[in-house]
Amino acid sequence: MVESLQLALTNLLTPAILFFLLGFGAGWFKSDLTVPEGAAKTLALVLMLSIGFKGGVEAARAGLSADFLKAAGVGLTLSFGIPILAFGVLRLISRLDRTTAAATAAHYGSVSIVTFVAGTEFLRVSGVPFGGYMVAVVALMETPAILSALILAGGGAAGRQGLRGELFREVALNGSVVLLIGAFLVGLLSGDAGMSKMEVFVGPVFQGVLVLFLLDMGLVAARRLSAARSLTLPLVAFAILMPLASSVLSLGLSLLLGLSPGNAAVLAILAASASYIAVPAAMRIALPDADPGVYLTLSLAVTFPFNLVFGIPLYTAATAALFG
Amino acid sequence: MVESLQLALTNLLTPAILFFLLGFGAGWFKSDLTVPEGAAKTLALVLMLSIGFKGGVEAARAGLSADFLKAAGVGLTLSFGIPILAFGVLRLISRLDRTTAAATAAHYGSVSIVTFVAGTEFLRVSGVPFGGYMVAVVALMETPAILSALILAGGGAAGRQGLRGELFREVALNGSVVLLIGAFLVGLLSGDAGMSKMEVFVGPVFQGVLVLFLLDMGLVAARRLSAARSLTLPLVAFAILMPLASSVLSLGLSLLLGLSPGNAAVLAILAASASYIAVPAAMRIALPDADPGVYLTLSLAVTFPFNLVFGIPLYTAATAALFG
Amino acid sequence: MVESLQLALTNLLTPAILFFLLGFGAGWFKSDLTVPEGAAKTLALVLMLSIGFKGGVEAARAGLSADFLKAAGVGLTLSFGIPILAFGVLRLISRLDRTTAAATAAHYGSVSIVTFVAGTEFLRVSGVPFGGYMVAVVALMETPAILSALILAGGGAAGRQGLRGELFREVALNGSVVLLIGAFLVGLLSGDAGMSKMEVFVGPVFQGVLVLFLLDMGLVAARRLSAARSLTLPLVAFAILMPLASSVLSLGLSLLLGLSPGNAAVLAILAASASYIAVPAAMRIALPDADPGVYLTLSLAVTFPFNLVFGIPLYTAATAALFG
Amino acid sequence: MQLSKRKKLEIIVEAPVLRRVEAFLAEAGVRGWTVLPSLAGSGDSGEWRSGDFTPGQEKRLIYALVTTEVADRVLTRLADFFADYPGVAAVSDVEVMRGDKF
Amino acid sequence: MQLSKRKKLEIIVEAPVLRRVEAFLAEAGVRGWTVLPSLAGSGDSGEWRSGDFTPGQEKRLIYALVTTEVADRVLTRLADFFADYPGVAAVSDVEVMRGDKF
Amino acid sequence: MQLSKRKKLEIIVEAPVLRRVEAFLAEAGVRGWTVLPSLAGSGDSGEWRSGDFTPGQEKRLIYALVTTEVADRVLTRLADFFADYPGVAAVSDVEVMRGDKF
Ligand SMILES: Nc1ncnc2c1ncn2[C@@H]1O[C@H](COP(=O)(O)O)[C@@H](O)[C@H]1O
Ligand SMILES: Nc1ncnc2c1ncn2[C@@H]1O[C@H](COP(=O)(O)O)[C@@H](O)[C@H]1O
Ligand SMILES: Nc1ncnc2c1ncn2[C@@H]1O[C@H](COP(=O)(O)O)[C@@H](O)[C@H]1O
Ligand code: NA
Ligand code: NA
Ligand code: NA
Repeated sequence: MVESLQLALTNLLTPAILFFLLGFGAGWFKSDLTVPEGAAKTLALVLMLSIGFKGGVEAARAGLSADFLKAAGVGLTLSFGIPILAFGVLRLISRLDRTTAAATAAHYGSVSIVTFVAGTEFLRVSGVPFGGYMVAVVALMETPAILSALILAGGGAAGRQGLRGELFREVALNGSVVLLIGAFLVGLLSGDAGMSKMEVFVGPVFQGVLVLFLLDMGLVAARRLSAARSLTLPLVAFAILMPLASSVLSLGLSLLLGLSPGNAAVLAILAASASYIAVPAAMRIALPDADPGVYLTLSLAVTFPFNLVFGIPLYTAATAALFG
Repeated sequence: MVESLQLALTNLLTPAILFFLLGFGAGWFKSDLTVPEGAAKTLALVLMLSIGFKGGVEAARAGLSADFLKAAGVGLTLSFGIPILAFGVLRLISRLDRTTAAATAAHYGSVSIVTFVAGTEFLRVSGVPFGGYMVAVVALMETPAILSALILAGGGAAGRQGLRGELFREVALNGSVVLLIGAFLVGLLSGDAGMSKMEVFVGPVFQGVLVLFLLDMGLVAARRLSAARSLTLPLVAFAILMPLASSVLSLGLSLLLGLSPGNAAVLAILAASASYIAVPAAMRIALPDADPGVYLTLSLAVTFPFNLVFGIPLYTAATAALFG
Repeated sequence: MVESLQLALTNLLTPAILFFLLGFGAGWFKSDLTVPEGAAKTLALVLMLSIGFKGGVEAARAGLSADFLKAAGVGLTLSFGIPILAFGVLRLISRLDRTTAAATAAHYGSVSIVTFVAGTEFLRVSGVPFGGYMVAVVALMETPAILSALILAGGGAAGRQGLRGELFREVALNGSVVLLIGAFLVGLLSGDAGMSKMEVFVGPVFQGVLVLFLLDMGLVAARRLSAARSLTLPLVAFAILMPLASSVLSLGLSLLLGLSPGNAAVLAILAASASYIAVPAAMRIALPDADPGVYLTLSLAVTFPFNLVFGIPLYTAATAALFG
Repeated sequence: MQLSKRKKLEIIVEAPVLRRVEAFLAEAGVRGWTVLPSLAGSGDSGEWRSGDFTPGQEKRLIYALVTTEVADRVLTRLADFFADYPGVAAVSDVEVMRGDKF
Repeated sequence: MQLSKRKKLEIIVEAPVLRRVEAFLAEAGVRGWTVLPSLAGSGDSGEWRSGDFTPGQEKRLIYALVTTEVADRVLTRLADFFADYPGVAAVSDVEVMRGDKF
Repeated sequence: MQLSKRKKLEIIVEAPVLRRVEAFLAEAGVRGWTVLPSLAGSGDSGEWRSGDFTPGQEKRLIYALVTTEVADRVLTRLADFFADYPGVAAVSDVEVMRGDKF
């Protein structure tokens, strides 16, 4: 317990988290500090390329264990299932229309890559080992939630408007999924020889890129939050309690299937995280009537900071308690 | 003396300075070489994040000395005071209108972050120690000059137009000040543990970023200079003699207060430097009638190259002579 | 032979090549993965700055050998001569109009910097030494081909339209030539002292930048290829056989003049490579009637991938066979 | 110098549907157009600002010079489109050189 | 297909004052607008070019479709504004679909 | 509030020739203009899309408010230009404030 608290404090004093808080503060007080849009996109590319590649090299070293299939199964189940739960809760506690509730639910079924990065950094510092192949599980969890949401919303505009192709491409060929899986395969194929060329880039340079990206995320989250008009108390409560529920659900499934503690912790973090890149873009095509003021604000400006600062140490401690 | 000359030559043959000269040459001969705007802004962010963070970590190691308060006092005095001197000189020797003279004066009271970076690199190579907290002094010196200039100009358009809020935000929440101070605090809080994660990024990667940024500064300075229409001899003389005067002023104050030689050298370099990012942006809101063709050309295309190539070794040698 | 095959396979399993193939696949299947334009341009700047600088430092270490003059002579001859051969072949085998044929020919006389980078990486892995000054030969070979093409096209619109100045600037002060030569001189002047500051940036960071750039090249090449309307079988055959012919020509000249095997291999790779940055920009001014759908598709989407994946190991093996 | 009367279409839509609208233009017989980026905007569906992380909400302005008949065909097609998607369209009179290009 | 006559406003101002001008629009009752970036320009206050390091001088083009009355209100407000700040404004006739949107 | 009738020129050309066309404007007496970026386009010389690596094919839209005589001079000069280079130009009626600026 004391140890958990100490680790949580260590998490808080990491440059990455501190720069996120700096960005948040600067955004909240309307500083004109901004990261150019092209730069933010490029930083995201570097993050995905690096974590995919590192995961692939590690998977090449360790080989695929049976745990991979189990983790993939749990991940897919959660990505499909969480939106149904989230949709039910949202309809019950808020006055969101059906479409916006479905779109929001999709975000919580999918995952946040930066939360994954921060979470795995924290697990490493805490000395909790997990499989490099978990990167592939991240990619698997990105899109099923979108299908659940479409069913919940009773179909979308994309069909009527002949935009099915765009939607399919957005979902199946989504840039972040392709890059994550692709970089994973590159790492798998080029192995330690490849790593010898890339290790400075995906290691210490990556730390700097992460810090810059989190600074930007802080700015953006704060701006979104302070511009939010449609934020009600029930919605904010949802954005904090839903991740907790999802992580509990995930830990239960992991216990049931006998996953390793490290992989279970990663899955709990992924389950709790909400998408803010892949899913919103898909929603603009699939459900253009849904209100981005709701779903982006909740996932990006409430759930993401919560997970980053409090959630990650919490899910890790819970896993230790349950699996230890 | 011989040693100073040798150090000055070493300064000239640094990749950073050579790439600046390369950019300057390419810009002067109208090569189409350009650094994309978003990239230039991102490089500036990386520079400020890195120097702020490094300064904070060093300050955490060494603790705050009494010299910090003295240096801050000298810095604030100079930032408020230099514009008054500069304004007087400009009105005397040139035919600049009141508003343009005041805006130009503001630039010379404020500071240039890249000059600071190049200066401290030079001091390190020369073996002159100074306090990591000087980064905080840089941030303190950025904005007081703007207030002096507003008073000298007799108020600006911002008040009439209901733009006071924008101006305040531009000044007090200016992105570069916020990032510099924020990164300093991050470094202070995360200390050596944080440094262990960031050292490659803020060290060797920083060198590359600095080189790219100086290449761009060279391009931009040369383009500005060759497009300058409003450049008269008295103005050019001002842009070279004003930094000399400011550094002498700064050294005098430092001697008076008994600052350490290293900190006095840093202050002399800061006093001599002129702003070309924070202040011009504020002037577009506060004094839109002032002519950017004057103030940007002088600070960016005359004073900055002068300081980079000749000024820094000069101020360092002068400090050594006075304090040695 | 076995060794060559093994090296070719090593080439294929390099992260750089694998990321190129990943980009190509993502582009072919119309994934929305993209590298922001500003980022792509910045990556290109970093590549040129790094290889220029490294070449300069190596040249400072080794001194200029007589081989440099010979290599420069071969390079210039090829850049002037290859367009004439290419133009003849194109007019013979395709129905391209005179202007488009001339513009396409110019691309094959000039060189591709990324092919040079990948080629020299391959030579390093294969243990084949070559002169650092070959970077200067790259710069020499960039532009003569444009002059040949203008003569072949019987002059262009630039003269009629008073755009000769723009054309001259595009050719003589072309950003990539200036940066390459400039960075080479910086490396030459700052030598090992400069290298000690830059080595992480131009070394391991460079590897990451190269990987990102090749990912983007893959995306772009595939998009171009799948959008190509004007691609006929003879043109595709040209884009594959022309590099082979050029490399044979280059190897012949190198043998004749008694170049070192390493320099001969570099020249063969350069001869085979086709421009897709400097020359197309010049052609939009000089020969605006020429069809970019032809020249860019051939050089970028056919010749570049061919050289990257198959050509480089092939030319290296051929050099070894001839010079060994 | 000879000028011909044509129509100018300006259509603002969200980036993810840009290709779809470009397809409408091509089907309606538009022979040329240019797409401009945008940085911010406001409308019935709320405010947005590039850099505020509003993926999918960035707008594009499509600028096309066309004949009156083509303009009518495009607008008819767009009426359906705008029933579901945010955006606006406007048409105005212009004069162009080389009228046969349009 | 039914078109309504409206006015198009095109206002060019510097980036730092953009939010202020957007506030004018909102006050004057403009219900929607779009902001476009720009790369270079020239005017009474000199030439500028993005990338030439002219912080605060980049221009924004605000594009707004409005009714005649709203256009008048905006222009009246801008007359004051342009007394102090660089920039230009133009108004022209357009036809739009869904006239009730504006 | 007093408005004056002027002409609006919109000229689309490729980036490498932008400075040349800006020189035409200055020669023809245009006192101010603004250059906008573009992202994609289509025309007789084919389709292009920024990010698709089409160096030299990116287009710029030059926006200039001018008097009728100046518009005529610019268009006359451009007629020659467009014989060799891709691009389009259109002119339309606008009303501006501070008519003496143009
Ligand atoms: N009256 C208008 N004038 C210019 N642009 C508009 C106007 N109305 C809407 N827009 C643009 O179209 C987008 C979607 O509009 P809307 O359908 O009203 O939500 C807005 O975000 C603006 O960028
Ligand atoms: N006649 C014009 N047509 C188009 N844009 C203009 C015109 N005049 C000025 N501008 C733009 O408005 C900015 C400020 O103009 P000015 O207030 O005349 O200095 C210029 O830099 C241009 O971007
Ligand atoms: N009718 C048009 N409306 C708007 N832009 C056009 C039009 N025709 C051509 N363009 C633009 O001008 C460029 C060159 O056109 P073109 O000369 O027809 O090849 C195209 O790529 C478009 O960006
Ligand atoms: Na989730
Ligand atoms: Na100063
Ligand atoms: Na070649």
